[in-house]
Amino acid sequence: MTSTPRLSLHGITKRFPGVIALDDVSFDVRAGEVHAFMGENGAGKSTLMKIGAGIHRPDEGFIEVEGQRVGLSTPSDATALGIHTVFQELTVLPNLDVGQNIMIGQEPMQAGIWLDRGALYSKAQAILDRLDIKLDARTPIGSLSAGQRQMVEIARACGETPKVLVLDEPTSSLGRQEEELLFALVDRLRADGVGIVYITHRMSEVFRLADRITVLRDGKHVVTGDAKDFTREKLIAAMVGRAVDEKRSGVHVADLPVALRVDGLSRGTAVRDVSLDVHVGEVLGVAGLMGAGRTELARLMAGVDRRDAGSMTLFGEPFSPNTVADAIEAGVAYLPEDRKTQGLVLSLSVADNIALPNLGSLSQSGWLSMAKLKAMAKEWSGKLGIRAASPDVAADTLSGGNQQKVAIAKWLAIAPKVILLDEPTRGVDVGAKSEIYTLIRDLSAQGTAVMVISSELPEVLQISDRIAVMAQGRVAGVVSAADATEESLLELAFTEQSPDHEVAA
Amino acid sequence: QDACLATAEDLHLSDAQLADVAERELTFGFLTNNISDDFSRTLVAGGEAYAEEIGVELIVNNADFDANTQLSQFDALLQRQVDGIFLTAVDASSIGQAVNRANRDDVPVFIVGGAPARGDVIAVMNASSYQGSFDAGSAMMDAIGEANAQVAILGIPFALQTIRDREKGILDAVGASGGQVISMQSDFSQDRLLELATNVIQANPDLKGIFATWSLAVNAATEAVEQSGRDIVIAGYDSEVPGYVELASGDTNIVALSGQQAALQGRAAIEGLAQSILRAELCDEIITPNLLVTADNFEESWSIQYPGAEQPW
Amino acid sequence: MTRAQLANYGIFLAFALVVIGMMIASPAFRAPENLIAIGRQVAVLGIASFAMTFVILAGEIDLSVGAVASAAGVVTAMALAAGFGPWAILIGVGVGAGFGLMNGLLTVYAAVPSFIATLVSFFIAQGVALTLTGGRTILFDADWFRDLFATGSVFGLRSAFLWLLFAFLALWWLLSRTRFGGHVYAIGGSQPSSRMLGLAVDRIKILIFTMAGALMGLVGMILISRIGNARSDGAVGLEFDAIAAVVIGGTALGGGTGSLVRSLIGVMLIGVLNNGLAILNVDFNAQQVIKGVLVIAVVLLDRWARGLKGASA
Amino acid sequence: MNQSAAKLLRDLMPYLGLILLIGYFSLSSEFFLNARNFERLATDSATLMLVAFGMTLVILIGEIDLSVSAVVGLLSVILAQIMVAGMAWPVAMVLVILISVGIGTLNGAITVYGQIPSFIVTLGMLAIATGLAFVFTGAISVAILQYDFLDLFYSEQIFGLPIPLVIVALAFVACLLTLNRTRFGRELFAVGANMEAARLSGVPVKQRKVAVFAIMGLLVGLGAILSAARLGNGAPGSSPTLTLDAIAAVIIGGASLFGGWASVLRTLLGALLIAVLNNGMVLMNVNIDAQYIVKGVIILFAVVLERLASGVRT
Ligand SMILES: Nc1ncnc2c1ncn2[C@@H]1O[C@H](COP(=O)(O)OP(=O)(O)OP(=O)(O)O)[C@@H](O)[C@H]1O
Ligand SMILES: Nc1ncnc2c1ncn2[C@@H]1O[C@H](COP(=O)(O)OP(=O)(O)OP(=O)(O)O)[C@@H](O)[C@H]1O
Ligand SMILES: [Mg+2]
Ligand SMILES: [Mg+2]
Repeated sequence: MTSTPRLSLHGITKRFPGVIALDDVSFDVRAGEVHAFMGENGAGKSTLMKIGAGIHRPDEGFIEVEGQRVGLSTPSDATALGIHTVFQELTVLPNLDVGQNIMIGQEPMQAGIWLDRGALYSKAQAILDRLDIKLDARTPIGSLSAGQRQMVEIARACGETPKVLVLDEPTSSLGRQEEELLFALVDRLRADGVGIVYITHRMSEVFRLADRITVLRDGKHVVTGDAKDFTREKLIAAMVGRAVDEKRSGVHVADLPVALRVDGLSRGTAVRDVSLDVHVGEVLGVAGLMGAGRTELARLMAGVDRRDAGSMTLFGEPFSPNTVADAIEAGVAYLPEDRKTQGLVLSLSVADNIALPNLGSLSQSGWLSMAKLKAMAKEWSGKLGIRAASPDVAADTLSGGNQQKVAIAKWLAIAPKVILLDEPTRGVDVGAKSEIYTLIRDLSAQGTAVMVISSELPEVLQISDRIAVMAQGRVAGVVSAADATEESLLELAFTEQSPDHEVAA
Repeated sequence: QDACLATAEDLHLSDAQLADVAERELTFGFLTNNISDDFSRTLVAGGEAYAEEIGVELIVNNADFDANTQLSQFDALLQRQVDGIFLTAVDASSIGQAVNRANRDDVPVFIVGGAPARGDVIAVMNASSYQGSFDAGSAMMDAIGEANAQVAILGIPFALQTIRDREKGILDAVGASGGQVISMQSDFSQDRLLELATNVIQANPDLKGIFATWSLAVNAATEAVEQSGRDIVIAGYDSEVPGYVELASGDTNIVALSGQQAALQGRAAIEGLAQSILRAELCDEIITPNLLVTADNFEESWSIQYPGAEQPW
Repeated sequence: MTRAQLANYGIFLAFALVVIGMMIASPAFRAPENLIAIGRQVAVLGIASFAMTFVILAGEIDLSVGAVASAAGVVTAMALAAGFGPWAILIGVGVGAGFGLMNGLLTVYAAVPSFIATLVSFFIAQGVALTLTGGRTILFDADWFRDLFATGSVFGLRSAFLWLLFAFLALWWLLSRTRFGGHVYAIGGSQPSSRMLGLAVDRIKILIFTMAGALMGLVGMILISRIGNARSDGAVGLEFDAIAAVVIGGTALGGGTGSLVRSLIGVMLIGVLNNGLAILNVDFNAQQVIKGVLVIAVVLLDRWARGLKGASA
Repeated sequence: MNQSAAKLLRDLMPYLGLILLIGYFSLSSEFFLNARNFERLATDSATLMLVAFGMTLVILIGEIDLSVSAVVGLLSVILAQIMVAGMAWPVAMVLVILISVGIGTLNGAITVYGQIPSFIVTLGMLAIATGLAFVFTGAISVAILQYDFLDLFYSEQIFGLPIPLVIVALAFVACLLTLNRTRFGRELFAVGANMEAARLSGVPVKQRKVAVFAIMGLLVGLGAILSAARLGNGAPGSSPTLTLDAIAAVIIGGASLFGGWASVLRTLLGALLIAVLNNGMVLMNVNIDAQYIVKGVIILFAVVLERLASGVRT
């Protein structure tokens, strides 16, 4: 265990225009350990690992692999040395299929010149099977969910057993079963002597997996130590620099007026005959396995997709949005689950992103008030603690967590009556997470009806008043959060597995 | 009418006029509608050589068949305060607005390709597009020698006045000898013209002749007929190097090509502008007659059409 | 055929409809010699479109195609005329590859968008060709060369068509049966991701442009062999037709999706329309209108078929 | 002081190519730098400018319009023919603009609702408009003899400025304000950069796209009128390079061919670069064959400078 580290980064400093992302940071990972790498959004975790992956060049400092000093000038230099990385931003190529994605760069050849397509798919399939990932190698990526794409990414990195595996927030888009699959995989690879760097914002994962923990704050190294020497509170304090109140908030009595009523909503097989009420001033959690239909339901409620059947009322009035604009008009906001492709226009500035759904209120007969726009951006950047050089920088220069805050800010700014949040804390650090929870609480206290879709059961339990559990497109049950446990929710999530129910409707 | 200068020869400058011209240090603009054919090049070369000889500075520009570009170039020349402008118009009627401006600036304009819709030019110089094409067409119909012969026209998809005159010439020639035009196809690129000619030959088993309205069409028709192995005669407008080589080979389907006297026109361009500046009166139209180039007279025609140039065959 | 399968064949179906329509309308069209002629006629556009397919798949564009092919043709003809013999072939391909390399280097290392980089090459190649030819037609006398690239035939198939066939097979293999080809798609799918995955994005792009340039050398040689002369405007507008063929085939501008077979269909569609409408003696201007409407209709049918797939998934 | 000088230099960098070119021509030709030449430059390139502004919007939303040069030809033919038929020029102008907006809207509607690339739709429109213009005229340009119409655009002035210049200036300001100061403009940026995110933010993506094509139609219509007035006739095929020049102006201005970012101001400078280059080469009597090479090298030089500048900015 105390042999030469597999990978060590020494005294790394990295500057971007206007930011010092990393300031003299050292980090190493040994064979057969899981080294958790923690820190707030924008602390510099991904940047450090991109240096280890040969994507960024450090301004100062150097890199050693198994004690040998190396220069990593391209990503292939790193992979050649056995350092494989699953990046935070998905790098699956959307126009290829699963097998091609897994084997890219190491496609099997015949006679040196012919691509051996048979071998390509059988090898890729073998990797998928070995990792217990239930996917066909010939499936086009376009038809996969975000979680499935993430698994493809992991399969690619683990294709040939790496020396060092870097996982940057691998569970952020995974479902529960896939998570378990990943944890088992990590355990197996550790046993095989792989050095694993594991970046996450989820405390439970850290304590479940890590041997050592390193914490980074504002680009500076804070502490490195054995996982067993940390407590939850100590870890949070190291990351945030203060204690964070994680207590579960008081549960409301759901004896409140109905804001949005959903009655028999259906679309294809994804959403089947769903009826729900979202009350004024309550937080309705929606739990379920990946693919249970939660996102599809929210999209129907927000006018993104057209429903096949069913109806809705908003404060008793018929509500049948045909477009998102209709929903916004009526005061219903929807935060999509994927901020990169749906939530944000990454090339636009933070201010423009926040303004986008608010352009109606920021303009008078079409003319925009730039002063109002700036003020709105400033106000919400401040309220959510968005870390950006200024509201005028492009959203894609922000860290993932800060991007998520921008995506939420733009919907809060419309002052919605009903807000549908799909995975609102995906990729968000503990500090910010608790801020978002507080925000959600405040919103509901101020009389906004809130629906939160989340794949993290602790989160659902913590912030909801009631929880609806979906399974195979149907609502399997609605329970009071006070009475629910992770186990009881899971049990509901697994109901209706038998096909007999298909005819029930 | 009899007071005006009517032919290219009439435009020649006397020694006294030459001395006057040299003293004035004139600058002329010379605009061509394109520069990638032998006609334009010879025209420019003729103009440049003579301008040099008599001490006139020449600004040459090419419009690449773009009427708008030609107009901009015309305006730039006015800006440059040239003493006269000669142009082979992309579209004579499109230059009228600029000619009007030139009139206001008192800059004489000498044009090839028809009178502009507005403004006054000192004269329109024309090769005999209609007559040349009628003559070559008649030669073709004679060579075919049968009534109701089917012929095709291969052309340029363009609003050039000269092309329209050529088309009229051939239509009249065919009509006069009782033939019928069964197909008219056009394109810019030599390769596409070859394709069109091949297709037309393929589609019409009774085709007896092809009339090519410009140089590239002549090349394309020659090649297409050769490749088809059919007995189809060719006549055309423009006699350029490939046409001469073909005629010189002794084994050709070309019966006649109508050749413009580009070098003569180039020189006349300079002379006409100089005459106008020296206050001579030019007739409205100055015709430079075409040559009918055939297998019998090609050597002689060459030396008239391209004086001093090496024989390419 | 299931609906999902139909979806992938929409373009083929649409193409087949056009061909059948033409066959019914014209006996001359369905003559075997004519069908063979179409194959020969699309050689130039075909090879250019295949090269363009690679460029577009990688998310770039090449506007220099026509000018480079013309320049390569001109240089080759001059080399042949100067007695370089077989070396002329190397020179022609070299000129093309040189311009392609320049496109690649400018795009990759000077961070100039390929639209501009290749526009610049377009201007330079055109200027070079014009300067070299002086705007005149270059004749060369090398039957072996013309036979090799266009006029010779094996089993009744012209060599131009055989080059098309050969280029198609070789490039199809390269695109769908080699690692390189896979990476072309990857780059088009997402350039940032491809970089993070360690693909040699820069090198692949330079290679694609250079290969496209070299293929333009081949195109230039086929062009001059078909007609037997070389001109600075020999392949004018080819880039535009090639991009159109590729996009009509269904390859997305912007990169990542498409195929060589689809481009071939796009090329054949244009070839059949050109040939068929000419053979039917449709008025040249009406041809344009018909082509415009048909192109939109064909692509609509293709999209409609793809929509079926979306609906059934 | 020093810092603000550095900042000024940095802000000017993208335009350095144009500035250097103008400086060079001014020093080399006594005829270049004067009001009359710039007036001519502006009136001569008015159609290009108008079309390039429209193309900026079209490219911004990730689309393209290949039909403009053919449509300008067709519209000028229609304008000339209805004027020859006796219609008063103001009515004829309005009619032509309506037709043009119709063509633009049709391009947009087929693109959006037929879900086929605008490249194909406008390619088809290019062929159709070319064919129709030639069919209508039999390839013979139609002279416009209503001299008050011609002189209005190319002799008379407003506030001492030629009318085409005033029209271009108004269109420029309108496009600039639309893009940067209106809801519609902001939405276009989002549509071009990420259509799905824009849709999920309540932007009616389809309507916006069709609207952009309609605006393109309006500008093309104006451009066609100016072109007809300038040429004094309706001429099919009169401006074969218009489309490519307009797209080039937008891309030289730094926009991506695939959408998401564009600037009308930068397009204006791109178009100016092309216009100044063409004008200056005539004034300086550059050899006709060498003109192509000079043009290529200068465009390259200007764009490299511009890219260097954007590298500095991020
Ligand atoms: N390409 C870039 N250009 C400019 N700034 C960057 C770039 N990449 C990262 N940064 C900045 O560097 C800092 C560190 O970012 P990094 O992505 O490493 O954070 P992180 O710790 O991974 O955060 P998260 O948990 O949100 O993923 C941030 O301030 C970010 O804005
Ligand atoms: N991109 C896709 N292509 C095809 N089917 C999909 C896609 N995404 C989801 N589905 C299907 O739609 C249904 C509902 O998926 P949805 O995304 O709404 O589930 P979810 O509960 O929100 O899960 P997730 O955790 O993935 O967001 C499932 O049957 C799923 O398989
Ligand atoms: Mg990160
Ligand atoms: Mg979901």
